Amino acid sequence: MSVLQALDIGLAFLVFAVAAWTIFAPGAFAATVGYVVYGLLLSLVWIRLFAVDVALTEAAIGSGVTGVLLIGAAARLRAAETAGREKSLSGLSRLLVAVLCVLVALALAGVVLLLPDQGPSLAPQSMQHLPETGLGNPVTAVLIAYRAFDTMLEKVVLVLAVVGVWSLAADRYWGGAPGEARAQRPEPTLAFLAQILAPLGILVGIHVFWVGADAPGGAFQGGAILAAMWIIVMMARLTEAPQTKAFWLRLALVAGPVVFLAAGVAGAIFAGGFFAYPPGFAKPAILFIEAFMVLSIAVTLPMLVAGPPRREPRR
Amino acid sequence: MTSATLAGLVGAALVGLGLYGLIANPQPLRKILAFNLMGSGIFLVFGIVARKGAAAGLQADPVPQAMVITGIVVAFAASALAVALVLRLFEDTGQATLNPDAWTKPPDGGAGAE
Amino acid sequence: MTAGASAIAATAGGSLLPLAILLPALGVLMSLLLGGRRAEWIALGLMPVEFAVAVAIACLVWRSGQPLVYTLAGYTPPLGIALRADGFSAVMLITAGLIAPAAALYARANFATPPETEKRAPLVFWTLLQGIQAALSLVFLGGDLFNLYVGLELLTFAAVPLVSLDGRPETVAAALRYLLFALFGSVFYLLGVALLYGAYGTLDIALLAPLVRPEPAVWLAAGLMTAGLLAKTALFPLHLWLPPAHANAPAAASAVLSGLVVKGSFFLVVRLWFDVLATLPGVIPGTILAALGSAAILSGSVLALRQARLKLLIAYSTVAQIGYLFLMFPLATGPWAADAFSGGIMQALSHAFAKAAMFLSAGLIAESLGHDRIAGLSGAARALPVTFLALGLGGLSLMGLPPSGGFAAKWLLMKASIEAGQWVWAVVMAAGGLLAGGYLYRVLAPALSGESPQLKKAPARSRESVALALALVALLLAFAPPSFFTFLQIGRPAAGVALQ
Amino acid sequence: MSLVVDLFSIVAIGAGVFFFVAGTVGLLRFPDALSRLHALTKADNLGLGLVVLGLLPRSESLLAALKLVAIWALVQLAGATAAQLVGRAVRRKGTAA
Repeated sequence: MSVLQALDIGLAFLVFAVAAWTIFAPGAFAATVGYVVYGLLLSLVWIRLFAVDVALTEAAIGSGVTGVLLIGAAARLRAAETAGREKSLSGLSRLLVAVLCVLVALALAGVVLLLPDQGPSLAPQSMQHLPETGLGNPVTAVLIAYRAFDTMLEKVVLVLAVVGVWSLAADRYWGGAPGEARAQRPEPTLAFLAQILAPLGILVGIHVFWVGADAPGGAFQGGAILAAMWIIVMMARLTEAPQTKAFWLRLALVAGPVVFLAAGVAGAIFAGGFFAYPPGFAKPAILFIEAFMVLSIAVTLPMLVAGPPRREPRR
Repeated sequence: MTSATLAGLVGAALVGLGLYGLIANPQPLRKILAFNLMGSGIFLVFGIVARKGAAAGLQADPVPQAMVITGIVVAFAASALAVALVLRLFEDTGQATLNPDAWTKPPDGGAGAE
Repeated sequence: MTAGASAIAATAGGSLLPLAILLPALGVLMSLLLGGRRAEWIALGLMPVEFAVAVAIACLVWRSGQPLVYTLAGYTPPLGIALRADGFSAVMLITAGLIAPAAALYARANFATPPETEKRAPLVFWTLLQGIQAALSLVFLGGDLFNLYVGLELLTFAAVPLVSLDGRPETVAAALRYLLFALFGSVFYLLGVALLYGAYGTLDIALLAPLVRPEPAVWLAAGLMTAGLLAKTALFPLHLWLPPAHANAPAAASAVLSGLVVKGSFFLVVRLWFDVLATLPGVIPGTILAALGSAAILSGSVLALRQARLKLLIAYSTVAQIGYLFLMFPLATGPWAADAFSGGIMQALSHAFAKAAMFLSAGLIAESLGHDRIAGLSGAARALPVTFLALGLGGLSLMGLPPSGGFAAKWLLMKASIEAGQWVWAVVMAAGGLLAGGYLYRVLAPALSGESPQLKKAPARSRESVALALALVALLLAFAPPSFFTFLQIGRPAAGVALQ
Repeated sequence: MSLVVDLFSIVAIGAGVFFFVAGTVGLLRFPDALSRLHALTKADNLGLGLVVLGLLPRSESLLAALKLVAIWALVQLAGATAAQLVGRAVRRKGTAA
């Protein structure tokens, strides 16, 4: 057994152990913290699978932003854990559920072991058409060219999620701002961190987006890093969340999907098909669309974390 | 055993664990955690499918990778909506429970909104 | 199988297919951006255009006798994504294109925005209604299993917040439970997608169909995807989320949720077993589905009989009527297959219109009386004759009495099951019809007798006619000509043949 | 020359790992939050610092080396902030559990 294999097995056990902790930990808060650790370990697994783009996304969104969201919720729900007695399942049904879950996992493991070592693949086709897109990173090409339709609609999913979260506001708060007001005296430590980190993070985010055309990275990952910076600045209460009725906010939320959709329709007019790029202009067109997607992701994720409006709108 | 197969087995185990948490854990927040865990197990299955599709000079098939990226973003959006619902429930009732008694109270109409 | 080159090459007029999805998607984005009353105007303005697109798609399918195909971004599958419209898709598109505007016209009274402001419920309603339209178009037209996953997620995100629109805690809890079931369904579906890609390296339905072999990965994928879709369709025993969710939503939203949204995931179950997995031996899985369907028919009807509130009764009747949809699966092999298929689709259509009509009527009843307690409905039909007519005509279709679409559906299914020698489904259907008669009698009998009650406010004629029109469509389906059933078979040469 | 570099890397990374292990043991075994915090910051500071130091001569380019140093600096910043916040929370609660 090589050292790398030993490390792989160690990592596998660690991931499994932390995952089991998030399911079985006695307190919800502890379980949530476990989940964040789990997400970071998982990005290491993704690196071992040679999927660096996914590793970046998992670290930034799967663990990072989701972690902030869930820890925030767990902290606010701490009171509920002691207040409400939950009806839990009886011992027998727990056992039945456990048996079912073990069966599903075993069946899945069996199928995974049966998969051939060299499976079917679209890698050759992805590489064959890569020059048409002018990109160097095939994952970005799949997201923004070959399967552009998926990606555009997934942006619409994010917009619907924002509408859904906002819909949970009380009527009188509609149009107001979510989250807490800007503090007179922000928490000094967090403010210090935010002031140093945010400029750096913005640079890193734009960098990750920019290199995504040719190297691991891209609009999702870059946008998520920018989003994280805004979240930190809001957490430090250096600034407050914008009013949800603000036109600039709405514009930033929908800019990505609208530009993507418009480019898709333009493709039907100028390039012979919906979401097709004119030959020779593919790369500038893709970067143009991606720039707006970065903006929308950077605004959407913090808005989803911030939750529904909680203050009355100002005139 | 290759690291890809190992990751696949971890994925299978995560799906099992997540499914258990989703069904057996009564607290909504824990169900959301379990859903995320199960989701990431499924993404790992995509991951080994991608890794086993290494070809044309690529270490992994880019198509499943792109699907995972899409999936991670959708899973986050789903968590955000679920968390917003749980918090709203908690603010209104002081509890965050899916106990059916909470909504089968005698009706007051159901005349629609407004 | 006609898969291969012809199934993935774009056809003339195919560019209508992305339009059917992109128009409502653009409506969602613009409604949020411009806000206020403009959301309503955008929704109402786009609906006729979207309906025209649906009709145009149906005409093209009809004229060519072949499915309409479009490949997006100029990349053919497996690398690119294809959209496909067969007879079934076209019919479902038109159904959605009729019911969504009906719900919208009805909802204008509930979700009006005063000038110069923006209100929460109207903006959310008009935006998400268009979200549901976009999602359903994608579900009906998608030719790629992962693209369909995105469609399912769109549908979930558009549907769940409608349930909790009025913000009472029980509606929030119902929405949360709905979301958790839907997410469970999504991840199971997605896991199946991963396994199919791992086995065959493509997710395009037309390319996948001839490759599929009965092997472990495929069986597991089929089981997981079906279970996930059943959770979203609310087939027994995964139906627990549906009654509180559909009963607590505003009436216009309930009509869309019960009439259309559950049909989206049902549509994908049909796609899965009739198109993707057509080469698998489908008798045992089909029998399991039909057995669950039977359990749904009986348990849903019995529970509907015991409800105290009209909207809950109608919601439980949805649980029962969903059961009928699954009786077509064990009958998919043999000379009766075409009848079974037609019957199943007819049930989906007639239930969509009938249930939408009933929820809209129930909403009018609740607004007029100030409550929807069944015990307090005595004499109400005298005060609200048109509303109760719509409710009753919708109920006719649920019971399966002639002349109604529900009768046509149940008659075709019954004929197929008797020809196939599978009597048990016919018995279940007969029992379900009787039970449906029972729960409708509970509502209609007291409403038709006794003193006419004082109305809090009289319902608007226009809103009553919307409900009545939907109920009439459910009736008119009974007179569907044979060519309609031929149309449903377009794009489906495999059904009945490949299953041998 | 390469032997010296290898030796340097091994010693530095080994020392780094030692501090990580010590920090982790402290985290698990120390009785109260503040002393656990104390143990943990040693792992952050010295452990990661020594690992980075050991990796520096092995980096392929100056840019890669700078990235390594930047990672260390960022972890310093994040770790210090987190320790501050945890410490303050402990003091506010009054209990050092």
